[in-house]
Amino acid sequence: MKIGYFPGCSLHGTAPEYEASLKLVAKAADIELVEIEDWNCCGATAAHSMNRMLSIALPARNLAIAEKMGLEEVVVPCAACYSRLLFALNEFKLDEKVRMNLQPIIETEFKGNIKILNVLDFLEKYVMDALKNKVDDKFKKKAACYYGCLLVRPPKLTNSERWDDPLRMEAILKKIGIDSIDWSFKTECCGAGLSIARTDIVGKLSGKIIEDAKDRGADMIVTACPMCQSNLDMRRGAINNYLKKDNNIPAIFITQLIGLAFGYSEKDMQFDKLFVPISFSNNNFSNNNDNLKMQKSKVKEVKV
Amino acid sequence: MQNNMTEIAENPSKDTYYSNDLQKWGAEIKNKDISLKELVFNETGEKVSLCYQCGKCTAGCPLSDEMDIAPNTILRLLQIGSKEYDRKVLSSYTIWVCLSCETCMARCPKEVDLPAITDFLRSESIRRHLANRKANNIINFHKAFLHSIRGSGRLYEFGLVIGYKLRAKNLFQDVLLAPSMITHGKLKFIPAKVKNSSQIKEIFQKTINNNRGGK
Amino acid sequence: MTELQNIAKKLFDDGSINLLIGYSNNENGGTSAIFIDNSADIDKLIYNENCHQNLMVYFQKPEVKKFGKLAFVVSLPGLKSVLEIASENQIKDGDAYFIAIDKDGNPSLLQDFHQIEDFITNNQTKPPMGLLKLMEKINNMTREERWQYWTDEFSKCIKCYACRSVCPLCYCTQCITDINIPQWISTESSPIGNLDWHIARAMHLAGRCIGCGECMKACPVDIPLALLTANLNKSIAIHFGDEPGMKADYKYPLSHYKLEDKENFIR
Amino acid sequence: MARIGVFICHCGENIASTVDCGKVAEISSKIPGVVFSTDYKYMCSDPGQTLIKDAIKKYKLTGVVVGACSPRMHEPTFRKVVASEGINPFFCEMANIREHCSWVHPKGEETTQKAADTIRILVEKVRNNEPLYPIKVPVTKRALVIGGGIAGIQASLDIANAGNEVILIEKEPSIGGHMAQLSETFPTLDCSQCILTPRMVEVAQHPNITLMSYSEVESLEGFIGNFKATIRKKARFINEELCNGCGDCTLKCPIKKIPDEFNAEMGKRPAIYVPFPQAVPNKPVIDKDNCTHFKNGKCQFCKTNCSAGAIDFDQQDQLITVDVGAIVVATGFTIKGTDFFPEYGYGKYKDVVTGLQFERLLSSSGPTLGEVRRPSDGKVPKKVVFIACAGSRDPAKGIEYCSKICCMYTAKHAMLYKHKVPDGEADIFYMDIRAGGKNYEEFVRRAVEEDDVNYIRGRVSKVYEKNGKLIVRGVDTLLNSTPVEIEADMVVLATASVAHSDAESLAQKLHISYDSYNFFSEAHPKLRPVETNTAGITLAGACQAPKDIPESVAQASAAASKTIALFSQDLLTREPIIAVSNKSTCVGCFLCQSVCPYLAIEREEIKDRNGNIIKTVASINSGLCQGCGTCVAFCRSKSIDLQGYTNNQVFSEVSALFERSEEYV
Repeated sequence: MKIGYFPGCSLHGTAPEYEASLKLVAKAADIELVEIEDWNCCGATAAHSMNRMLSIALPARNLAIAEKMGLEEVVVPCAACYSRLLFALNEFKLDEKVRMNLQPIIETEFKGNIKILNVLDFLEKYVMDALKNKVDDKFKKKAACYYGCLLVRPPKLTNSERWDDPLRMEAILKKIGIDSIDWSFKTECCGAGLSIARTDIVGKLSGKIIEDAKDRGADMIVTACPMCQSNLDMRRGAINNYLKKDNNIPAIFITQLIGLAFGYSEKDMQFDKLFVPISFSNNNFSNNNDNLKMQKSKVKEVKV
Repeated sequence: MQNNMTEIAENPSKDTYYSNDLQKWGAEIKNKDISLKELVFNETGEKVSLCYQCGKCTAGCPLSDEMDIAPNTILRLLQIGSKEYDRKVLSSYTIWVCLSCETCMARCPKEVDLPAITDFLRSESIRRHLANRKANNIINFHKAFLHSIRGSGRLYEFGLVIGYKLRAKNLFQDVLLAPSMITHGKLKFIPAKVKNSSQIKEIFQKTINNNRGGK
Repeated sequence: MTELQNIAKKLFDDGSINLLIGYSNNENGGTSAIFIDNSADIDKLIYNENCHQNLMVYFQKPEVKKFGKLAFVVSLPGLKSVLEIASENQIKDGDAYFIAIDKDGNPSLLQDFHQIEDFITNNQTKPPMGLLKLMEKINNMTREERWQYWTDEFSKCIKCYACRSVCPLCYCTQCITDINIPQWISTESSPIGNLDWHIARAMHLAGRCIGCGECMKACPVDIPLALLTANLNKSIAIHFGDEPGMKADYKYPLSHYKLEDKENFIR
Repeated sequence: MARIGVFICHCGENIASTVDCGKVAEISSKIPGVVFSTDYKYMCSDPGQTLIKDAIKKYKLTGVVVGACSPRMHEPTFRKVVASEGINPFFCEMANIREHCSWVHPKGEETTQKAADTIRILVEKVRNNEPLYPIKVPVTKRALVIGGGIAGIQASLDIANAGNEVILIEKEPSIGGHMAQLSETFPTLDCSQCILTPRMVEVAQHPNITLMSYSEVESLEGFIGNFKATIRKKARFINEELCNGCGDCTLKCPIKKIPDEFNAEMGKRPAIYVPFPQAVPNKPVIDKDNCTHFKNGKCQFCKTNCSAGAIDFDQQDQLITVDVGAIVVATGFTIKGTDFFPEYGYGKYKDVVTGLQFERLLSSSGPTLGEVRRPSDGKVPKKVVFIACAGSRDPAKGIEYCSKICCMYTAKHAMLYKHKVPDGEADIFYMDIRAGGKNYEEFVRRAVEEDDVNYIRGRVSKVYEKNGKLIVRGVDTLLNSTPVEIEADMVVLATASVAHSDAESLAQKLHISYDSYNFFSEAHPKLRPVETNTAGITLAGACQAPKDIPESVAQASAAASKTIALFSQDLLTREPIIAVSNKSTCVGCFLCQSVCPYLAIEREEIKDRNGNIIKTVASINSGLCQGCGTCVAFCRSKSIDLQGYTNNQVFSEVSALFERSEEYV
């Protein structure tokens, strides 16, 4: 079974572990991910902040190429890219002006028949069944499933039913024996859009998320978006700065966990790429002292 | 190049690249009778009159305390439709600090698409050279981002950060994160490029120059 | 003796029927209806592919009814009309025997509506391709072209009412076109009168027509009349999901409200 | 040969300012058969009526067309005029040249011409009219009241006190409705049960009232004065005649943990239960779904412990048919759940409750005996946040309309809470305060000024739990839209009032109309606010729209007075505008029967002299037929005609439209 795949810049940049784990999970479920040829950036917040048509045209080019490749579905693991691609497709379907103007801009024929799957759609549709009997004792850790904004919002676009209290990730994790906590910040914003320009805001928003997950006894935060994950994982400086204390709760991709359940190693799942380390090989988290030290020293330095 | 960059960094509204359609739309903008709320309706299809000022958008906004004007007040100012208030909206910091997290829209009892309105207000703000100076960093980041993908079709983080730093004149922020990103294999020095990069440039050319920003 | 004749003979012999309506060869080398009231004439009874007339049209005739116990030789469309008129309270279970001819030409005796329903379900046939093609062609026309097409067709009508006479569902003792106070439909074959008649006829058959196509075959000027009712049936099936002639307790969709009925199709 | 008179009314300036009335009269005079035609300023006035009478005498008129306002307004007036001159009143027709011409078109030649056309059409109708005679039908002087809340109780008592029989049916095991659940009532703060229970007892003891609790309407046939209702008396598995209401059975029931409906699921009840101590009738009911005996046949504790021997596990639902002359629908409302508001955490956090649940916490008969204690740990909450409009005025997730009662009960809740917990704090998030009622505004101000309730104008975006506290994140729009975060011990949601889930099917059973929210529709929003479009059926209380207690009671009395007025007559006079079938041409397809909304079409067997059935035809019950004409439209052989609007009349009206000739204009 072949399904289209749009990695987006993050999976080729800051989140290689997400791509690696997703690909191996797909392989385990007997799915071949076909990368969209010569894909381009979806434009992200910058494009829709500056120009609407640009924010439609950039994703639409990718969709048009995917259609041309004969793909019926395309997996978009990055929630931000997913949102932009879905938005472009939706506008193409609903706005006649867009339909008329798009073709000359992207210079490719586009019919709008393609289906866009986010990573949860993909896991539910193609991987869930293969996860039977994958419950493993080593997963006895409590997860805080973090969805962020764009997997669920705007509800009309994403078609999410329980957008304020989604339970899809929880259901997937349950399949591999991971219990999830009930918490309040599942769909709060982590501040990704201002990651570089206003790092202080990221510290505050992501800080609140990490604090609640920790307070409610989560051992790890599970994400399905490279932007969320990178903020929660890499921005510990700003986060700890806001929280005024250090936090070592890891933020991991859902695909990394599922990969483990399929029997891949932590090395295969590129656990080494995570800033805040986690390991399932023994019953405790490997609190790598070096890493912690690095976190601490960074906090100090940023304060200066 | 560097000079130009600096000048723009100080006042992004002077950046002619993102507002060179001013001439094209100039006539319309000169037509002062069109209030911003009508423009919002024409360009996004959103009716600001739907808002009954319950404030749920502001209550749910993760960034409302960072904003100079509360989201519901933005809608109220638009509803009144005076020139003074329109200007106030377009020169607000609010429209730039908005993260597009869509919480306001998802919670709004009247389903006003505030994120779509905000997107339009941003481009209109630049077009009218009214962008809030406090938002320079944010605007510079967006421009650096678009500059990066305009060039290579994909985001080149290292280049983006460098480009942004040049625009923002804030070379040392985040530098501390870079080494660990490199050691974790998360930052690449060689940009990945789209083969058909001329097509990407075309897309930029045809959209930025021909479109107001809204519908 | 053929199997068909055997069945008929048995019905007469045990006194089950007084009249059998079937097909026989006529002098013109074709087939026509034959009314057999005693077993002596049974050898005239035949069935072949030329026997298409829907004999159920005779069921409501007083001259036929007075015989009391009846039997009909019917193929699929005839049986469908039995169920349809049953749903309209015109025939009760046990009113007549039906010698059903399946698609291979084999006869079997059906006595109750259940058997008929099963027979129909097991012997479904597709409408002729030619008809479907013509229907598709007309449906693909613009509204103006369609109007022109039917205006042209109706202009040929000579108001002979053969379409009405052969239709097993046109059983009203007083047809709307026979009423003159008020004169709903003008009697002469003027363009407006023709249009009036065919629209009234089509609307009266909408959702009831079982598609035997007799109207079209009987038309001396070859107006493709069955298309009108077939297309109306299609619309009704799309909106209400029901098809006439399949069940004896068919609830006519245009007069029966179901909670799940769509109400938004009227725009 | 018809001799028709045409009378054009100016309606003061209403018609005359747009239509040239003189010209219309002149044009009309040229229609063949019209022997007299005139116009006059007020045709409905005394001189106008005299004018018509004089003309009838002088010109020996056989028919009259009055061109004036809507027949709804003055048709009875003019028909009476015509009848007083000895002509069958149905030879008088009205042409509505006001609503159909002058009010909707500009002044001009074309409008005048349309008026003239309208007159011509009616002249053609009158020419084809036939004399008709009113139909008299008897009235059953017994009312059916559906719903035993305060509205149904009030209506029943009023009708019964006027000397009429009443059957009051209630679907729950006890009457009392929502009012029985309330603690105290705004704006007087008197105890809800104290004022309600005497009425409940009065109902139970009234000689004219038959109370059927735990019963629902199964179906309804008939028409005003002559309804036939089938009522399903649900099996309560108690022989009500034997039961003495001692309550032993409820104490012995081993099942004790079923969420208690009366306490809005804040308390628990056994499987055999009386909903509340003051219930009327005070007889228990067995909840079959939760009873061990019905589940596996292993328990009969209640039966063995019943000294009266009243437990009857074999009881079945009973269908009871009653004849009634009028119906009062008082089925009330229900509370919309808050599942559609996941952001407020209802169902997820125990201390987020609905207004009705809070009402039970305040009530001395409630699960906490009137002490405000939070459901999670039984502690007295020191900070309670009330959220108004939790569902109302929210087209995106809830309902579009204002539920009307929430502003007041929220003020009351906050006030009562402060009275019970004087050191507690009460915050109310609101959008607008709607306190338009006698002493209502004063009540809300009292909450603010005397009881220190803190009103915050703004909506809450999210409620979440942190460190055992409920964090309420809202905004104060009066303070420059400042975000507000309140750490609360308890959150009360003023959920929306909505129609019952079965309101639509009840409306269809009763043949009454309902709006898009499934509230039942009144016949006219201003002038007939308690009647439905179906004659003989009236509405009372919140089944029509959200209402508070005084309004419900007022409407119940209004519905009762309509019913009593109906019962003051022995015979009802009905217009003879009914359908008749032609039995010789009817083929008996009974399409008419399947479309008749009034079940007025019956099957009639036509027999020959020897008694053999020749055919079965449609026959129309003149008592049931309402003259809607649906059957006429469906009859393929045109074997049904509507008296007063026969096919021939309508056809000639339509034909007349095409006959406008130059000479008339």
